[in-house]
Amino acid sequence: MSSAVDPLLVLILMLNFLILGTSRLRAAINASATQGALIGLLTVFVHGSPAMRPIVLGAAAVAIKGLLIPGMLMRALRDAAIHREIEPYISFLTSLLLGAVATGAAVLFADHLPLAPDHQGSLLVPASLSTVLTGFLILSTRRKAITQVVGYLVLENGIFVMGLTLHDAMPSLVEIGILLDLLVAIFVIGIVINHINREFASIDAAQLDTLKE
Amino acid sequence: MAIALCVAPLLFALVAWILPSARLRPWIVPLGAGVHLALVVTALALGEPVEAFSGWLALDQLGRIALPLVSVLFAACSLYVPAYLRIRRGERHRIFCGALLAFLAMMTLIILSHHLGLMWVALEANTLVSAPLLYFNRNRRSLEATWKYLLIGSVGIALALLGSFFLAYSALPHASLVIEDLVREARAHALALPWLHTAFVVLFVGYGTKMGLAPMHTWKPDAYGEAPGLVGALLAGGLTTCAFVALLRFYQICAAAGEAAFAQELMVAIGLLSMAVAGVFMARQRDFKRMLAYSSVEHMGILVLGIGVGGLAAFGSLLHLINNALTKGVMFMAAANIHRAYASKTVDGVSGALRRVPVSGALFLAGFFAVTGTPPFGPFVSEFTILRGIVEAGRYGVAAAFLVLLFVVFVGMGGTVLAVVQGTPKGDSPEGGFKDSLGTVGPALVLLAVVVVLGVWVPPALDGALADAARFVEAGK
Amino acid sequence: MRLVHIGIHLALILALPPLLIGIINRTKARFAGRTGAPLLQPYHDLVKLMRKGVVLSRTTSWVFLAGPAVGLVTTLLAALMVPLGAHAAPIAFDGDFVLFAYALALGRFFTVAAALDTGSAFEGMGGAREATFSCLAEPALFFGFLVLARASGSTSLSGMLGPALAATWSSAAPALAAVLLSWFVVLLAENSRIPFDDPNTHLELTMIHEVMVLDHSGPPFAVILYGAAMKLFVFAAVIFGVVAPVGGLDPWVAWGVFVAGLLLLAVLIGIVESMMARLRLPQIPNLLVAACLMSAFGAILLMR
Amino acid sequence: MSEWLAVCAIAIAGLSGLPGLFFAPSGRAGERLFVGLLTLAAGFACAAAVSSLAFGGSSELAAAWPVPGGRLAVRVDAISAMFVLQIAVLAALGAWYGLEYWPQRARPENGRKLRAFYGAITCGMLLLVVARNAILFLAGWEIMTLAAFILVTTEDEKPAVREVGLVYLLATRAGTLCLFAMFALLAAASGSLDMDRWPVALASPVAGAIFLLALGGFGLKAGVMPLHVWLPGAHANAPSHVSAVMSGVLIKTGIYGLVRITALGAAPPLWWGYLLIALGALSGVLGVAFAIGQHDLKRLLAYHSVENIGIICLGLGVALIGRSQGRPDLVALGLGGALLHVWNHGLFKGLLFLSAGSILHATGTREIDRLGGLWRRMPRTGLGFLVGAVAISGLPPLNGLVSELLIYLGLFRVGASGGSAWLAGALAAPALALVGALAVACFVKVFGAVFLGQPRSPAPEHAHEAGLAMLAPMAVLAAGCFFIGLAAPLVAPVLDAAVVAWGQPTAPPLASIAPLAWISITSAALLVALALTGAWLARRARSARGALPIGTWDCGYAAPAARMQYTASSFAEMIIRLLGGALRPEVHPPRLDGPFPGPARFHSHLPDTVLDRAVAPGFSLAGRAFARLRVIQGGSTHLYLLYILATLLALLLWT
Repeated sequence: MSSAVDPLLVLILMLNFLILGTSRLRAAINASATQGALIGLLTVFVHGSPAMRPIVLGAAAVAIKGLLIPGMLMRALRDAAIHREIEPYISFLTSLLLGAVATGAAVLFADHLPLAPDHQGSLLVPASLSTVLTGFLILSTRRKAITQVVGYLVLENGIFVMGLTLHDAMPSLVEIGILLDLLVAIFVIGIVINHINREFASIDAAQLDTLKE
Repeated sequence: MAIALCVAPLLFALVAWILPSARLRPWIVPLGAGVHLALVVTALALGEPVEAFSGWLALDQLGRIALPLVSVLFAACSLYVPAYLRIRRGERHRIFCGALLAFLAMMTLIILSHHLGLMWVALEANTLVSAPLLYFNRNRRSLEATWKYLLIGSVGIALALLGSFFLAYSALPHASLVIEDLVREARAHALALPWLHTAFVVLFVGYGTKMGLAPMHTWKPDAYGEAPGLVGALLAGGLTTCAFVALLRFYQICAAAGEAAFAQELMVAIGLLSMAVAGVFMARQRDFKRMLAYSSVEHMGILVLGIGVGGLAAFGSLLHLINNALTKGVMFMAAANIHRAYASKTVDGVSGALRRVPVSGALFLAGFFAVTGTPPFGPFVSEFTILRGIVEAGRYGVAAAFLVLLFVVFVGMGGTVLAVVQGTPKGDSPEGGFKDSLGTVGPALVLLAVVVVLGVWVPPALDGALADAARFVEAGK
Repeated sequence: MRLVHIGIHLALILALPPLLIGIINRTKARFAGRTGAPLLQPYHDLVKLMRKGVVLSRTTSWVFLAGPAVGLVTTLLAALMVPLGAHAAPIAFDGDFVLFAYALALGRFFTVAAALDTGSAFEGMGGAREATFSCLAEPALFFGFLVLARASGSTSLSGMLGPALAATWSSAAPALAAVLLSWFVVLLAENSRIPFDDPNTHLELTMIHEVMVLDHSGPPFAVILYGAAMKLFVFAAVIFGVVAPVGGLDPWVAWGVFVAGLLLLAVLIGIVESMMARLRLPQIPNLLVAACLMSAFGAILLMR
Repeated sequence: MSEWLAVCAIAIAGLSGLPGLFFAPSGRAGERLFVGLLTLAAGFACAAAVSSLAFGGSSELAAAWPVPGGRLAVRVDAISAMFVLQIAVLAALGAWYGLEYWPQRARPENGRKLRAFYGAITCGMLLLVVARNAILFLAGWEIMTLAAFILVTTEDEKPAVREVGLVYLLATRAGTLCLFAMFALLAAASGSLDMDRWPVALASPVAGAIFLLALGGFGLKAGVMPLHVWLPGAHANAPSHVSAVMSGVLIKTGIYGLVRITALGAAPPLWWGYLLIALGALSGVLGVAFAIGQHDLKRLLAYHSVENIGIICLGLGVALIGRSQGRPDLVALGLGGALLHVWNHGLFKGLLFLSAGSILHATGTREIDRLGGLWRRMPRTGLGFLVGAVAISGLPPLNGLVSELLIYLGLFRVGASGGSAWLAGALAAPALALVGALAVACFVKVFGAVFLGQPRSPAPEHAHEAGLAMLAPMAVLAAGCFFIGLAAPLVAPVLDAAVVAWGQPTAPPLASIAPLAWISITSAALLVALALTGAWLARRARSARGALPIGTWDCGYAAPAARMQYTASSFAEMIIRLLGGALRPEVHPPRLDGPFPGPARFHSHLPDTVLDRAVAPGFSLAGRAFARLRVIQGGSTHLYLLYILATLLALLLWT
């Protein structure tokens, strides 16, 4: 566990707020991409000594979270000629406040969980929890399908961070976490968004509410 | 053996994918299903334990209930495939057949895997392969359904992963996700309880989303409503079974850690809530496929309620797992036939099914009576056993709520089903006029026969297996 | 000896009823300041009717004739269950009061059926009234039976109205009085006397019993009149049994007292009829309900 | 012995309708085979009952049954035997009646279905009255219930039929759920689902709950007011021979259940008896009151089923009071009367429904006010109806009187003997009297309006007498009414056996405490006297016949028309107004204005207070409330995800 971990986590938290606060889709995507890349770095730094395995994992994370998925999102953005604004159900200010509340709650909650000795005092658990909550927040307050995908990315970034706490104990587990990204990458964005775009001539997820009671 | 069980369907999926002949392709599915069923039977008959990968895959007492169930259900549904694809000629059979068999493989993997990570991967893969099945109809509605299914399902899966992490963390420094290890740690009280509690809650919500417990059930009516009836049967009978099995594994760990009471409270509450929500939405439900979805929500609630009460009720709920899955198969296939015969799935457009498609109509009616726990059908035995369990546990309030909700559900479902099957047929039958044929009603008839048999005769072998499984879940041996 | 008394019982049942009617009419005439018909006039009427032929509407079936027959026979059966003198009635067993009430009901059934058989609006109307009012009279009757059963400790009419009752008059006088009053009302209602109905009114719309028999003629009509008289006799005998359970006396004296009492009762009825005016139909139920409550009150008094 | 016979009967009955499904929809072979098989089954059942009653000493016939808690245990004791006999007789007679009433040739679309489920309902009823295990009992119970549902909705193309079918289904399910709870309690308290192990449960603190649940479950089936909501509609809309079976025996299975459960407790608390007597009085009075107001012949008969169930409950209540006060004589009178009335009601209500079926068959209408003058056109049916009407009113010389007399005696012993329970008897006896009087009024009204006078509409003018297949069953039932009425002492031993089977070996034989011989002798004498007087009058009157045809005098009105006759509705009007508080009739009087008002219509209707003013509004209210909750499923994915988050947080906070 190197000293670079906590600063990275702080950055990740900052990005959460950036994503919550920005009104521009592009910025949100870029932010999530950066977050992914940072998590890739984090994977490496969580270990005291740079070993082969974490480095490969980190590289993969950077590749997928930092490049592949954002790339696809951008393409979808281009193809679908989407309106560039984020249209939240709640004002950005409120989102930010909720995000702050979520982060605080996460920190408090993490405190009453007994941490393993080498995670004592580290931000790993709180950061991951708050990132998960932020992801949820974005998922459920942003109109566009594509912003929901961004939210989902944030959510899983949080989970990934949680996974890092276990990487020493059971590396394989963390690695399958990557599969989660493949799921999102391949399906949610690649295919479905394009279909939605074709069928509905827009990817405003708010239109997807014909099925109801 | 264990590996064969998972791989065989995949091979057939591959065959179905590359097979050039569109005429033969539909028959690959029943073939694969048959082979899988044969494998399952041999595995059950086999004396020595079925294991692989140093215990990561194993057929335990729980699997001995769930695996044959899934296999039988899939076999019955697969018999429906050729007739169905004959009607849907010239559409993407390739993907459809392949995905179906892959679906079977993943379900098998979930049931067999004793490594929670592996199980999670299988569940995720399962979600992926079911997406094209849902989207088979290729219209806006099915697309929307698929989108919701994927997004909500993915969130559920994500939570499941987070929960798995928590669980593993609770076992630090001996973090592991192999059930046996965790149970051992739990018995030794080496699990950090706060982490365990958090883990269970998160896992309950995550897998509960896949299982379709209220209020995480929201994807269900859309998905079941828009998917082909056959796929609906597999989701309602197969996927939910797998998710339930997964849930039971975590419950097992909690029980081993002496935290059963904590988990049970959760299950009872969510179980009753699911039944209530189902009841509310089934009342005056116009769309009979959505109605089936809510019925599925209700029965998921009954299942967790039974486990939550424990004892005899747990036994009953394992029995109910079987009965519910098979009955759902009957109802979804019958509903699919009626849907096709009227080109509508709402009571505004459908009535007098008993006259236009007599067999399917009768099957739908019989399925309704069966699923609402009427003798002499199987679900009666299981629901009554659960009730006895609740009363024996002295939880009279729960018993009262259980019965009242059963009645509410019956009222709602009865109104819709009778409106569908009785009366004089509305409108004239659409193009070509769909008629009952052996291919479309045969599978449902087979399943119904099984359900009736389970209602009047629970084979001692099955009875023993259920008892073992109940003990296994509650006491971990 | 018993046979002799049974003979007397039968003789009284068969012979006395028309005389009661005669007495009532005579009393009313006297109150109206007329001489009135001779006491034996009812007998003459019956004989005259017997000699006449029968006129039947083409609408009617044999139910039309069954009405009078059943009416008479069932009343006769009821009469055979009421103790008249010091002796138990010829037919007496536990619960015979049920048969008593239901035999009369059977008679009612066929009388009303006969009325409906003519297909005439008037007679249907009369039948409806008869059926309705006896519905209200029945509970009053049974509350009374309860009181008598409790007081006399017997569930047979011969016991209820027998010596055992006489003993309880001292202790349970209020309850018995209540029953008496309510049963007197029942008597007037069941026999369609004033204030319920006026036997010799001429406005069909207001009649109950008379309007049911508009179409009858000749012997059937004679049977009806005779049956009606006998019904009056039966109720009078029951009431007399409540007032004066003569069981204790010497048999022959008892017979005498009984006959005298019955004639007195007839006079009383006549007086009531002359004093009171007919009630308006809508008010009749209220009076009957009052009678019910009265005997119910009696029951409460006795049993609490 | 008798157990094996019963099992054979159950099996044959269950299969009887199935072969017919494979015959041509137009041929007669199927229905003939069905009637043959069902008659055979009935024969076996009767043999079972008779052998059990004759030789007594029935022994349980049991086999293991691999269903959780299940056991194939069957036993035919005296109580079961009484019900088996009744089920067998009525089912067989109904089947014969169906040959002409619902012939396959005339009903190709639903005849085969009807017969298949007719067999099933017989099978289910027979099974449940001999079952000695809860699971087996419930199996029979639900087979019966579902078959009854299919039979009621035989003509499901009619919206009204579908409606009553749904009401029946929901009501009966509510009852079944009560039974589920009851059996679960019994099992929990006694550790077994076998009946002979249950007495311990009735000693446990949950006994009261068990009794109330039994009352709910079985009372719904029996149609005890106010649980009768399903009964009138179902009986009215089912094919008439099915109505006969439902009213004659199906609702009695509810009574059977009550008898069985109450037989378990050694000394039940007094309030059980009070409750039954109160409900009985309520059902009796309101049942007959609603009946009087009906315009639909079969609906009217259905309400009389409610009334008679009330009378039976009175008897059962007396028996319970006797049980809790340790007075075997009360038990004998009450239970004997109740069970005998079960038989009697089966006989005369079956007879009445079959007659009503013949009327419907001949005229095509059930509207009482459209009928009239049928006596000349269908005299045999009329005679059958008359017998039924006299019997159901409890009048001598028929069977209704006997059972009511027993119950009266019981009530009087309770009410007049000064025991602590006197109030129950003191209020119930006059109520029963009121019921009797109202029944007389009601049936004289029906008989007069339907058979006497002149046809009120073209419908009855061309009516035709029913054929042998329909008349013979009616004749059998009528004979039954006479037999029990005139030979009551012969029936007493059966009732004594039943009382013993109810756990009262010390009870005195009925013949010793009830004047059965007297009743029969008097009735016979009455019959003879009636015959003689009638004959004499008829001879006197014959001279008049053949004389020039005369119309009804009608107070001199020259041209009386059929439409001027007093209608059934007007006949009942006074009584309805008297009881208006409870009945709440809907009357739509015509608006007459000006000195010469134009033609106007009068319309009156008597809705079922409980169903139409309480239950149905309650359901629609709940429906609207649910509809308001539907917004949860609004279709927005965001909302759905929020639910998940909310649940997660809520559960995390809760734990």
